[in-house]
Amino acid sequence: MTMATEKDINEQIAWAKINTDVLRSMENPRPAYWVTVAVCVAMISVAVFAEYIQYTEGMGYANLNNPHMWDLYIASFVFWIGMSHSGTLLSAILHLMHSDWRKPIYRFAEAMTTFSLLTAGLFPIIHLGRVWNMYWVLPYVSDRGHWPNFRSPLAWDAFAISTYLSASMLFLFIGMIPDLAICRDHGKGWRKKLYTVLALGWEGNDRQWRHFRKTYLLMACFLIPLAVSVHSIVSADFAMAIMPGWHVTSFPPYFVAGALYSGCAAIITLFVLLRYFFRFEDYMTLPIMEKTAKLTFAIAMVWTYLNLVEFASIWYGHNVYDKELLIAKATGAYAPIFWSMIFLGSVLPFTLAFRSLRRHMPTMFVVSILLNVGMFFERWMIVAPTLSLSQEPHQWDVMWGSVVEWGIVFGSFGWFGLLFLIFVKVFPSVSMYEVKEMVFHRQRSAGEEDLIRMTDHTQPATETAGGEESK
Amino acid sequence: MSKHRLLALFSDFEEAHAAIADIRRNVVPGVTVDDVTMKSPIEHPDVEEVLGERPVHIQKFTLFGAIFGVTFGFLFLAGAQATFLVQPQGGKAVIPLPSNFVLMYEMLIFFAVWLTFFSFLFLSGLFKKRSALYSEKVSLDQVAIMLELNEAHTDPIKDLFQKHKVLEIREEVIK
Amino acid sequence: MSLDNILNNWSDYRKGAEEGGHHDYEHRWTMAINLDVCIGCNACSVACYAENNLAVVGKERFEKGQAMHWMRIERYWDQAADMEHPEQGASFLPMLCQQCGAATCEPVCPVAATYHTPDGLNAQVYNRCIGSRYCSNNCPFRVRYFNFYSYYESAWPSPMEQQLNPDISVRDKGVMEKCTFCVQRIRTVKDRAKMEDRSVVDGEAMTACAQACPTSAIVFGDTMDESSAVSQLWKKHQVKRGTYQSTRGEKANPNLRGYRIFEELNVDPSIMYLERVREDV
Amino acid sequence: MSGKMNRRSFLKMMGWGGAGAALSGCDLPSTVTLEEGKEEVVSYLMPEEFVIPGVGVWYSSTCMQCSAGCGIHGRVREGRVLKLEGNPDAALNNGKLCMMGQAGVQGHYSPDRIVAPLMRSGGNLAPVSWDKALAVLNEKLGATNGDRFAWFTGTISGHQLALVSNHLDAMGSTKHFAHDVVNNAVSQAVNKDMLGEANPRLRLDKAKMVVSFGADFMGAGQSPVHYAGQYAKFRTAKQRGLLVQIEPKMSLTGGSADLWLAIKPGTEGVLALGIANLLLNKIKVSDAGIPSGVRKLIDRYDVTKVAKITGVAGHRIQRVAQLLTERSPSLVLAGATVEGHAHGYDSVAAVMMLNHILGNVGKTIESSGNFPFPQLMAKQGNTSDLVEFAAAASGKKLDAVIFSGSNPVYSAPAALNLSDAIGNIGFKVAISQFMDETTALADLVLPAASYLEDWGTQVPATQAERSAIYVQQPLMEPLHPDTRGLGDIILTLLKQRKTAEYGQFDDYYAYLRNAFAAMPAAVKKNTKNNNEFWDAALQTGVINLDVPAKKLKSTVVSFAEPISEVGDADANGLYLLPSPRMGLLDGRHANLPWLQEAPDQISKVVWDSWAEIHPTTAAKLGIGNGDKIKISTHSGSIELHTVLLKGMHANAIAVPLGQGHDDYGRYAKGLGVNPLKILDATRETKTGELAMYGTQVQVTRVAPPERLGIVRLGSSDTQAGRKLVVTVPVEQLRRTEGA
Repeated sequence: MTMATEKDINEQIAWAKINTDVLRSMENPRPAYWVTVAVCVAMISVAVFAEYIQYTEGMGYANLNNPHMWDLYIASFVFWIGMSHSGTLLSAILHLMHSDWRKPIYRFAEAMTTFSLLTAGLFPIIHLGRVWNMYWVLPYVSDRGHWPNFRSPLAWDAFAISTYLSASMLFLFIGMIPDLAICRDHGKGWRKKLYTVLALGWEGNDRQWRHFRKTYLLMACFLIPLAVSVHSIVSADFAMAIMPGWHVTSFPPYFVAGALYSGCAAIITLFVLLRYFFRFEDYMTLPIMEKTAKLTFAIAMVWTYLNLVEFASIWYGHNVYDKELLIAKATGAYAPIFWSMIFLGSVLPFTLAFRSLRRHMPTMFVVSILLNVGMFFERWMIVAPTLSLSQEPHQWDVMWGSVVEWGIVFGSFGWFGLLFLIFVKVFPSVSMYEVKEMVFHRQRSAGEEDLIRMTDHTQPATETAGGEESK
Repeated sequence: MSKHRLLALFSDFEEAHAAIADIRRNVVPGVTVDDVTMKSPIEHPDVEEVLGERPVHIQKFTLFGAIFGVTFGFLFLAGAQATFLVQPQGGKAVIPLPSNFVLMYEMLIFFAVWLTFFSFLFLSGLFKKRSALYSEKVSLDQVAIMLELNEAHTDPIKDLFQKHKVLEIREEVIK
Repeated sequence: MSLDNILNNWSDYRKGAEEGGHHDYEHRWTMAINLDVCIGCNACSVACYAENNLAVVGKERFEKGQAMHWMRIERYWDQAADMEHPEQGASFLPMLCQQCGAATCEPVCPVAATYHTPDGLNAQVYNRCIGSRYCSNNCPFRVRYFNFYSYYESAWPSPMEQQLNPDISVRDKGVMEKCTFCVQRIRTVKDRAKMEDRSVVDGEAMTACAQACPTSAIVFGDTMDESSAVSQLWKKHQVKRGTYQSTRGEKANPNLRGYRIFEELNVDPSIMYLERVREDV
Repeated sequence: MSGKMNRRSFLKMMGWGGAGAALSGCDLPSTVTLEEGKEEVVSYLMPEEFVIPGVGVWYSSTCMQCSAGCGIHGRVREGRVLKLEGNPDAALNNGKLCMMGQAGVQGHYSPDRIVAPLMRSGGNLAPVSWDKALAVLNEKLGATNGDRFAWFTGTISGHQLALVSNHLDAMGSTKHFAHDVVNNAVSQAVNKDMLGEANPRLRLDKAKMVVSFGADFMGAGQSPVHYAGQYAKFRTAKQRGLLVQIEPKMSLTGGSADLWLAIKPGTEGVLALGIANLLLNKIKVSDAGIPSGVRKLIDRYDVTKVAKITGVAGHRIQRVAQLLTERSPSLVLAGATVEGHAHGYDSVAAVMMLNHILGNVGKTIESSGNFPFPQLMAKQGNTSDLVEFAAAASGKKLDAVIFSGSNPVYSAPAALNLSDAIGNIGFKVAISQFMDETTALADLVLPAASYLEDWGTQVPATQAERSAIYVQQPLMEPLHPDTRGLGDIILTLLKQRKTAEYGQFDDYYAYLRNAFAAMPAAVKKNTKNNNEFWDAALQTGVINLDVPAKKLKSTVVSFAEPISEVGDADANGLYLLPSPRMGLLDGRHANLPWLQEAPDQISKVVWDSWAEIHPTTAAKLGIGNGDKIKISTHSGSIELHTVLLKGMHANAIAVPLGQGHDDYGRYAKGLGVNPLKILDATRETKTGELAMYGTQVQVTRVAPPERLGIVRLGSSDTQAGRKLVVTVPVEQLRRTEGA
């Protein structure tokens, strides 16, 4: 109950200060910003060069081979798709649950969703042997009577990702319109022109707000089942195959949990960075960090549980192939990565259980990054060991990616970073109008808070009592 | 008689509510609450209480999009599968329901989301030129009440606003 | 892409469904490999290189696992685990695409580049392939080979390109390929039979591996032709087409040597192997 | 060359020989005819006669990839040969073809072929015209005579052999060295002495049991495809044949054995004596016809002693002896690993004696009859000729030598010092397709046509049930216009010496036609005239001969104790087995990428040399799988990586032949090592063959495994519990399929 005394946000904060703080963060990039941009561009150049080699010379330069037809590209694809789920979680699920503490931090999480989708979408393209024919997976009318194979989970991916990308971009954009209007009202020069166009003539009248609220609610309603389906479909890429270690019925929830997990961890990372660099201490407050961290911890435990479910069902299922693979994961060539994944994914999150650590930004930064390393390993451990150890023992092989493959994976972080860096300087990374709403509502309900808390506590007690009585 | 448009800015939300409540109670005859537009920097709480129920039709478009997505999805997929030049199973068409359901589900969401978005763009009155009375304060921290009324009613309304501690009143004449 | 097409396909589909499945094959190309006489000599494999324009990848790429042998001879030591010598020799297994009836590679291809022909073959359409490699990942036999590089220059320096079989293409980088049961030979034979207004005679269509095999361990033919050698073999060994579910327990004499690899995966392979026999001395 | 073939006449000739398969293939554009004297450019849509665009025509010919001489069909499309298959008319291979035969087209189309005559000037080989080359050749050959001139060939037969012999005659020389690393010269000598025939017919298909002492008859043997066909019959017979393979290193044939026994190298003869001992003394088989000296020798080797010497368990020996009496007729074979010791003759004799004791002669060993054309019969290569050649060369007894179809500089052990000795020969001519090690030392290089562009006849030493002459015809125009067939070249040389006899022949084709016409009528059955006979011969690719039946004698020669005293004291001694494999064989196919990429059948290694060692031996030497080791002998050392293999005797280390070329084109160069180089030049005492398997070596570990050290196919040596290859006991087979 000590927690309750601590406010998520300073309710007395002046609304004008919110505007100035956020708008300030969008202006005048410091040298550090440009250095980071340069680093990202350099990382992208590495990937572009690697892709050039791969494009002109062939996929063989990624060290792919007969059993290992997929490797890090697909692992990265799953990783980035997973990352994208955090935005949905924060903006849609918490929105529907009226958890208003999400408001200061959901904007950049949503941007992260979009950008990690844009990154994830690159990987299925990069991994294609004939990239130039990638549009063949889309259902377009062709005079040759060709269609994609709708039975293929990869074709489902194309549908799911395009749906998810458009929905999450729309969601991000719609949610940003009132803020764009603020930017427009305060902007100068090219920014003014840009925001005038993007704000679509928003003037905050009641009609617009009414429609806005409805739209936002409907979008959130669709986004949640969509997000769940997207990662389930991504898991179908594996679960629909008959390979040991892939043909797992618990994969859809496992993938969704893993996605939320890595997404939350990424939010923590960016939370710390934005709080530090943009001095958003007033908005990205410690209580909010605590809530995020607790959420992450809860999801980590769900993920751990699903891991155990998978292991147990394999162990007791007595499918020789699956069992063999599980043992090989734990003891074979991939064991260091496997155990790192278990440690980083299931043990390390216990740091989040400590209040002092949760409130220590450097720790949270390091931990969140390590959690995501663990989650990257998880995706790798889903893709690679199965390929290395399939039904046919003659083709068993352990493969480590080449410089080309790692270069492209490395570059994808640069690409994501660059998109995000551009975003924070062009768009408000904290939702100004929603922080105002949050402050407004909290102020208003401050007086009633005690009463509400009392009812909350007494209500269930009476119910239980009544229940017992009726028996 | 010329028509006037007034924009009153309030810093106190409660006062603005009270002002509208007065209009609603026909304190100034001839001016109804239907003429009032309320502008707010946040998704204004209790706006229905103040302005009364005003209709929103977006959900109908959403429903249409969802239904269209499912039906079109199935017809499209089945049609594509039946006319596939290369039939993946021994030259015969295969219309596999489980995978089609997955895709129909995606298409449901796809069309529902886009229709929601477009209906929002058009129904919410965006893409209009902002009136000259638009105040940037509205996007900061003040509530505005805008209403169109006959010249005769402007003064009583102004008085009403003054009573409710209006900060600023802007006025323009529209014919 | 016409209404006609839709209606025809639908009516065929419906008709087939009523008759308990929609497979009305004209041919069903099938193989039987007698492992007892397979000596593992590699003749089939090299014959396949010669017939099917397979690229030679070289030592470096072979080491990476990027070799293109559609037909590979696997060699296992079964006895040797605790014995000083493998006293019953080696176990050789010619492994090639099993042309599964319920192939796992087919449904996963996003562009339907691999599909089932009316001949019961598991065809790979090189032109359509975009190289997602999902099919290979989902092949329990691991017999799909991907063109990780362009081999025009490296595998066939002039004048070696003159040896290339013009009946089939040389695959460029980014395309999956695999054993086709020498579909170009089947095509020629079918065309000839059609021109002469007769049906295909058993032994007329012959894969390069079956033709080369010095011990005639490989028998290839059409199981729709009841009298073909391969039909007789399948019948003799009581191995039936269909998934494991539909054939389980139907082998009246379990001592017969015919079996299909990974039967339990329900993929309905078109290749029946005959068990290797050894005499305990 | 006056009889230059042009495209038209070539196709005309070829047309007659077409196997006819194509004619039914498609609607013939039959209206297209050739009007004489009217030359114009026509597109391929209106092709010349017998070229049907898009339709392959199969022509018969004979494979020259090894000395077996199988009949082949070559698929010719648009004037190019694309694919080789076995010729079903050839009794030898019955329409089947091994991997080496399949790869024949690659040698033909190799980018490394020599395309013009080369002459040494100022230390380097430089291109010259044929006229110049032949002028120099004639001049040099004119200046020499008698035994100072020699031919050095591989195994050679048919009319090419006849021409070579005639050329030697014309030169007044008797020196024809025929060298082949893969040979069975010792067995031939034993067979000659014991059966009266060097190459009797072996009938695996009639045998109920085969005991093979190191005979890799389906791998690197004398006629692998033929014996593989017989093996299939042997295995699928009503009573499934039983194969026992006894050898120090598991060969391809050993991989298919029911019982594979590892034996200490060089002790096979002792084991044979031990089996004989059991047969004669325990099972009481008659010892009729066994010389008393041999009988005494047999009695000296009881099972315990034999087991101790050979390393084969006593109960195994007893069981094999027992089975040999139960499964009659049987067949006992001796192979290269038995022959390749100083006491090779005695060992082989001891092994072959078992056939006599068991009464197999006449049942599973048949006479191959009197071949009607002895001058065409194969002159089989061996290694004693190599030793003698090296001696003659270093003794400066040779002025001019023509090399063809053999690569002695590559295959001679360093101890023979051949590459230096060869410098003593005044004029060295190489008729060769490729720049191999021998060709690189030649003074004059004549570019040979590939066997797919050349005429010829082959008479394989190993004949099928029906003896035959195998006809070789060009399957396409010469790929490189400046190459010439071997027959044409010899004919040109002969014309210089014997103008009267050979002047009438424009080319080898004309010579062959004449030779065919001259064959006795009995050969030309069912053909009306010479043309028809010629066409029939080309069409089937085979001239089947009725060879009068003959009876083999069944005797046992006296032989000495089949074991060397040398080295036996050293129980831990390691014998180097330079083993030829189906594939690269003796190294002649190292330039064919398909064969380089085809894994070794047993160890599955590609593109390299490797050393096979038994794991216990390796452990004793501190060597791990894939380690780099050094194998040294008196004559040098080689470094290569190991493959631990249980199919090895603990006293043996096997290194495959075929790699380690200094030259020989882009695919062969710089790969692996050549174990032949470090062999001792010990000779078999009776035949003078090189004792190839008798070299003892020291092995030391050099380095741990490297990335490209051993590149092999397949990563698992076991089936990991899968039902991939299922092995069932023969009793199950008997219940269901057998008698």
